[in-house]
Amino acid sequence: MRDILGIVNFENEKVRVEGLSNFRSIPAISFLGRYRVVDFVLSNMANSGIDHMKVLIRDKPRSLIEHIGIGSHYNINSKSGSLQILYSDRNITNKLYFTDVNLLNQHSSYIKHSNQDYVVIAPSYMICKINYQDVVEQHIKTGADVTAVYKQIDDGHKRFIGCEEFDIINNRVTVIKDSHGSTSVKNISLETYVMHKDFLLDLIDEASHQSAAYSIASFLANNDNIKYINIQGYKYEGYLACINSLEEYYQTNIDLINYEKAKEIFSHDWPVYTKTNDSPPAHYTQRAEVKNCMVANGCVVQGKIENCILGRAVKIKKGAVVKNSVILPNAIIGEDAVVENAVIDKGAKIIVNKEIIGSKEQIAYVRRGDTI
Amino acid sequence: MRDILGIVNFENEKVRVEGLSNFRSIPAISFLGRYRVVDFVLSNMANSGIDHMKVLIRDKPRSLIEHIGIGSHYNINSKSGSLQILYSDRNITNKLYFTDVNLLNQHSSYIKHSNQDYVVIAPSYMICKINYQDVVEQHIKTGADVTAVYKQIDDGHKRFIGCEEFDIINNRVTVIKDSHGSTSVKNISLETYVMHKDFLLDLIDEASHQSAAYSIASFLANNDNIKYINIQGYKYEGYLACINSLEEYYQTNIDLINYEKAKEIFSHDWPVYTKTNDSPPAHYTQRAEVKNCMVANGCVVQGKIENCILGRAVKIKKGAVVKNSVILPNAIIGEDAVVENAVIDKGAKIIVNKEIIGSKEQIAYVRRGDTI
Amino acid sequence: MKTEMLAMILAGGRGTRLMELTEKAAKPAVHFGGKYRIIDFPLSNCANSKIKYVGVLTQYESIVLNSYVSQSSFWGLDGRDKGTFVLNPREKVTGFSLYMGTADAIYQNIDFMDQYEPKYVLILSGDHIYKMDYDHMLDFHKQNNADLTIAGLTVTLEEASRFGIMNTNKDYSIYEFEEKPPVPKNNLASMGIYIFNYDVLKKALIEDAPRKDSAHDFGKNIIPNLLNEGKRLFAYPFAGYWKDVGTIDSLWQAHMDLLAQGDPLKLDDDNWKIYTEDIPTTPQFIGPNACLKGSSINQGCIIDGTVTNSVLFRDVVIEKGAEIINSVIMPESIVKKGAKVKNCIVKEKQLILENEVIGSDDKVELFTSREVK
Amino acid sequence: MKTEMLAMILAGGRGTRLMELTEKAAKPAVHFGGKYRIIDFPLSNCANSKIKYVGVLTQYESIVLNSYVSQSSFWGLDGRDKGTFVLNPREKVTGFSLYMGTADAIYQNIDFMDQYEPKYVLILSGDHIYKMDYDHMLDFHKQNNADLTIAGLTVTLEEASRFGIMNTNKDYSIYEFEEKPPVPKNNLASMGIYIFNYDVLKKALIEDAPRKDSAHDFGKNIIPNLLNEGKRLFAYPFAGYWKDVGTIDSLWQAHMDLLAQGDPLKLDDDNWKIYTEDIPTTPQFIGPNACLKGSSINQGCIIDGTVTNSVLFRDVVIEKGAEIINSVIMPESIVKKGAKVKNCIVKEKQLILENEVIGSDDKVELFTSREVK
Repeated sequence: MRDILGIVNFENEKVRVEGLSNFRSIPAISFLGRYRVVDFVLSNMANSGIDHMKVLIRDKPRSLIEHIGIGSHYNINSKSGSLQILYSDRNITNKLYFTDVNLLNQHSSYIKHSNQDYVVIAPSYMICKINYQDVVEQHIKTGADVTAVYKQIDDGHKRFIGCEEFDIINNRVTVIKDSHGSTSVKNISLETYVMHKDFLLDLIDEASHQSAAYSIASFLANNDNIKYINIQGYKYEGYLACINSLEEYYQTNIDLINYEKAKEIFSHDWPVYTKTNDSPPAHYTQRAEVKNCMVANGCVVQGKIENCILGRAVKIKKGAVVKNSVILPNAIIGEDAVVENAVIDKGAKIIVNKEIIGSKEQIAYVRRGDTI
Repeated sequence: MRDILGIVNFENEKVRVEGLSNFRSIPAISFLGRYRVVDFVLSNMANSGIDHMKVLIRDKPRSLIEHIGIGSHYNINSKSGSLQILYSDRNITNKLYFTDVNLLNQHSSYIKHSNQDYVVIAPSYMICKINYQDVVEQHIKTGADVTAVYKQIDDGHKRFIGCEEFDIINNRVTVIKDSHGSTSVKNISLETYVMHKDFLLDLIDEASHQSAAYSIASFLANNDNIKYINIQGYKYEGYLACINSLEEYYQTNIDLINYEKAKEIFSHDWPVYTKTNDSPPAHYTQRAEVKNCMVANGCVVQGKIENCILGRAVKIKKGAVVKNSVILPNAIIGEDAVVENAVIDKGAKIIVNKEIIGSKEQIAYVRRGDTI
Repeated sequence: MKTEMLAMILAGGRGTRLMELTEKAAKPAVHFGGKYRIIDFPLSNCANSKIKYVGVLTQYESIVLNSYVSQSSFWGLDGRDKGTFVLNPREKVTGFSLYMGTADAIYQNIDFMDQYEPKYVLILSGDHIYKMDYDHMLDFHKQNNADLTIAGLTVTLEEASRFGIMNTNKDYSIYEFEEKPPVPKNNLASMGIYIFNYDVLKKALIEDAPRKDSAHDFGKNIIPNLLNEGKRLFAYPFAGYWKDVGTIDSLWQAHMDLLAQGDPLKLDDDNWKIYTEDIPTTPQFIGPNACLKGSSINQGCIIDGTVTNSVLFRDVVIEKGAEIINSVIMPESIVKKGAKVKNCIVKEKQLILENEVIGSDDKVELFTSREVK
Repeated sequence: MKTEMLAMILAGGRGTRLMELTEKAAKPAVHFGGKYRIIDFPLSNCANSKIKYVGVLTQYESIVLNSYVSQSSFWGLDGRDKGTFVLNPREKVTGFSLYMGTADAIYQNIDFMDQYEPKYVLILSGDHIYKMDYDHMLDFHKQNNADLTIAGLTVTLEEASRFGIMNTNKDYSIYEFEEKPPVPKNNLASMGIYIFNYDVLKKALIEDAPRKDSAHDFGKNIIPNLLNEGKRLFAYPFAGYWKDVGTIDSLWQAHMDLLAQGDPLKLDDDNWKIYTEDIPTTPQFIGPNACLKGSSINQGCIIDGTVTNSVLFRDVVIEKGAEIINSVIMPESIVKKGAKVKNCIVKEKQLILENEVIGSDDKVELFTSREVK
């Protein structure tokens, strides 16, 4: 097993999960009840035997810093490993100039002085299950400059819009472009790159000289650069979702209620780690009716729930009916309230008898801590 | 013992430790060899039985976040206690408006929902040894709105310039003003306040309504406010230093080499905690000459040192002569180099034969990582 | 290392009445409440009462218990000035012997206790389910200027003869202590929770140790002796939920209490959490055919059957059409399609076959006979 | 809980030749190197070799050692999938007995090892000072497709008869193992560091256990038996600094080695740190009258005297005019004005009076006779 440096990247400036991302950064958003979005990439790294990680943060650092801590719940030991949060010391008011290249450039000495030869850079907002050791092995075997992970999809006309797609010839990535949903079958980029540490340092240096607005992805995508950089594709076959809008957030949650689907990312030999809270098991009263749900500990269900995700310590009161909804931790759905096709943010209270009804096309959203 | 919420405040915008504070925030500056400035206030809190702390950060958070972590080396247990770092989620470009009031206002729900009734607010850049339990006991007994800690000094014409001083009548603080060094005997504020949690919340609310530029200190100092707020003084008798300039930083380090003086802040029943690094003991070779020094672990001394503070893993090579200087961790003083009246920042290298000579009036400073 | 009150947990019990559940684990390591082990309760009580050092005295086959207890971080008892310590019998200059009784177990660890120079020592049992603030009990002990304070529970008069019974004055001072009296004068029972002034405890243990006629037991020897010597003994009345889960029936009953009484232990209380090991699992999946009523279900479970009045631990699978009634299913057990489980405790990692029926209407059964491969 | 290679450290030694230093502590807990305890070396080697689970087998009077070893965070062996575990003798269904020999100690903990389903088990001694990457040794073991690999050190022929001596072929396969041979054929000595295939180890231990004529010892019984059975045994040659500090003289000599050989253990190497307890102390103060030559001095020391070729542990005070020569001063000892200490090991918390002279020119002395009040 190789000693790899893991870098968790932030999303690009176009990504926005309407509502939820007003209150915290995307990696810190509650996901599938008991997790945060960032848990998946960090667990992939931990399960790949990576115990030196850097997490890049663009904004709203507090909730992410609190959730990640020093990484001990991702099996990072403070003596043998390290998890370092990299945040900009400079005031960058224009989001366009707040890129991963810029941030890595500020902290390049930490990359330079790390003991690891190879680096994997992966974004926090892609949900997948991947062993980065395999990517590094392929990278070394092919002698590529960069190995970029992609998945061939056939529903590109409706999903992964706004992601990047690759043209690939003989396994080499020749074109990187935005995915607009015009075709169904395409190679979606997981925005996950493996390269030698020295190559990354050169890339950062070169990119920041060429333009202050370059990100790693946009630098590689540039027609002049991609000609000279040997980017090999690594084909990923597993489950993939990208949390880049409220709709994708909602749909990914709902899709994974199905256990057969969820098995693609959850298995006992590849645990998804998260910060836990010592909550008691979920409790269902005599009047509970529950079908097709994913329920976190600490919940008390007295009403009816169907096709729902319940975060930690959610309370569903008597007579309440909740369908096709994502309820974030500590929210309370009052007696006889009705909630459908909604995302209820953390700690919100839906009062007695209230109806919150969205549709598949227009998900209803209730803000953090609001009482409605 | 009362359950108290500890808040570590940042310095006001006038404070600047020339050179050193370009690279990290003042609380993160290396101090007395093995410590950081912030260790003293955090240890005072830990030794006062406080295990819920908030640390306010204004800028350059990385090195402070790394040093503090989740507070385990200050005896904060992740189950029974908490250390939360509060950083602004907003972009505030004008430093004048980046006040403690502003930051606490952004995060006031964390204060509101804490289980503690009393709050102690203390700055990171004052070096002292104080049991906050005693201040809280006096606070409760006197029924004050605010209890403010001060020390009566007699060298005010040369030290603590730029700090605040109190006029006190019958133990009540009647005037708070800047200390300009015009008189010797005065009551210097430790910028340490005890108040009820509810009073703090009201104060934050009121201050931010009155002016966006108010800090807690400047709000209390306002002539209209101080009339109505019962601020009682708590007289502190122990050692006090304030790290608010390069000169004070240097002088405080050098003063504390004297063990009789240092005993005022170091004792076995009041440990100063810090993040450690598993360095071996300091090693002195056959040619070492050492007088009046404070030396951290990991150092190797082959030359001559006198009146110096050596940070962790500093190397003093053969023939080097270092006097009256503060050497930060990992710095190397090359063979036959001469260093006097200097502050050598972290990881700097002074090459063979080089002379770095400052004076008491003009301390020499070598920047972090520089090779000279 | 100095500490005001040190806790010592007697966790040596083989728990033979819990039968196969304790085959490889001591009784305090038995699973409880859908998520916990029994010893999580005294250990979490210690952590929440701000006790810093806890010695756990184990003896029998205690690999599972020893490994578990030594992970002090589970209860937030890790760190610079804290810790849990497993105390097995050790060889000494004077030779070696097993722990001969509750008092002897503490006696053999006087050197451990001395390290912390405690003013008070709290002695607990490792196999009781309850929440208690030992710091309040210490306040009570100090207010009474007591030498020994014993926590007391009001039991029915019928039950009283199974306990040590404390006969007290109005101020709760104890004038008589009767171990398992055939005709109890009173129904205030000792819970086996003691706060001793350490000097009094140490002297009593050293005096008791060489006595050939002593069972070296707190209830039978130490406490009566102290009363005879005129020491100040007080009863600390306790009112909350308390259960000794020493038999399969009482273990099952305690789980039914949890469900029927609406969280009598207040497991949901954020200010007095019961801490336990954090095992990474999958989320809890409830399938389209599930029917859940009056049940507590932990994370990692995959449920597509009917679960009524039951407690399911981590990673239990209940397939479509299976029915679980009034039962306790321990971690990683699998109940296949159409099976029926009634009034049972199913040990961890058990497999119930398709359409298998286990349990009966009139008694509680323990299922331990088929491990998952 | 599954792990590739589990480590088991034999730390039961009473260390009688270290005399009063082990009065209340087992030998592996003895202080070493200005900052460490002996057992920090094997434990840090395990941590640095990425071994996750370490069992530490203790027996004699081991409160200090048990408490110390159970703090797995000292070596970064804490966390979800890691741990140090103290393994005292336990009562079992089959009864109870002390560890009768090195092999019996491991045998009695087969249930502990089974939990982790290891492919390999690394067996170490808790009282040797060295740095070794056990992961490299495991690579060597795998490459040779060995059943057992024994780390070997080249000693002088005079010393050889104190060790188990391995007679090997060119490829380091062992054809003969002689425990303490009077006339050694070779000088490749066993360091008591073994990597076993777990299935081979388990079978050998189970077969050895009932044999009445066996000393249940690896060197005397298990290894010769495996050779007889035709198993593949290899010697793994080790080249670095290694010291058995079993006597006062060798403990002192090891400290002098540290000073004279310029850090032979590379304690300064950031990539292979020796981890230890982090005790908060004051900084190290060197006063105006100090003279320090060829010495290692830990934090918390306050020095105003002369220290030459000596190792000073945490919180040692050397007053003005006092002189320390070729000595080892353990934590919290105080040397008063004008005193002289030469060729001594001073136990922790000792007081040397004003102008007192201890130690002599021609031999090493242990000072343990006056505790600081």
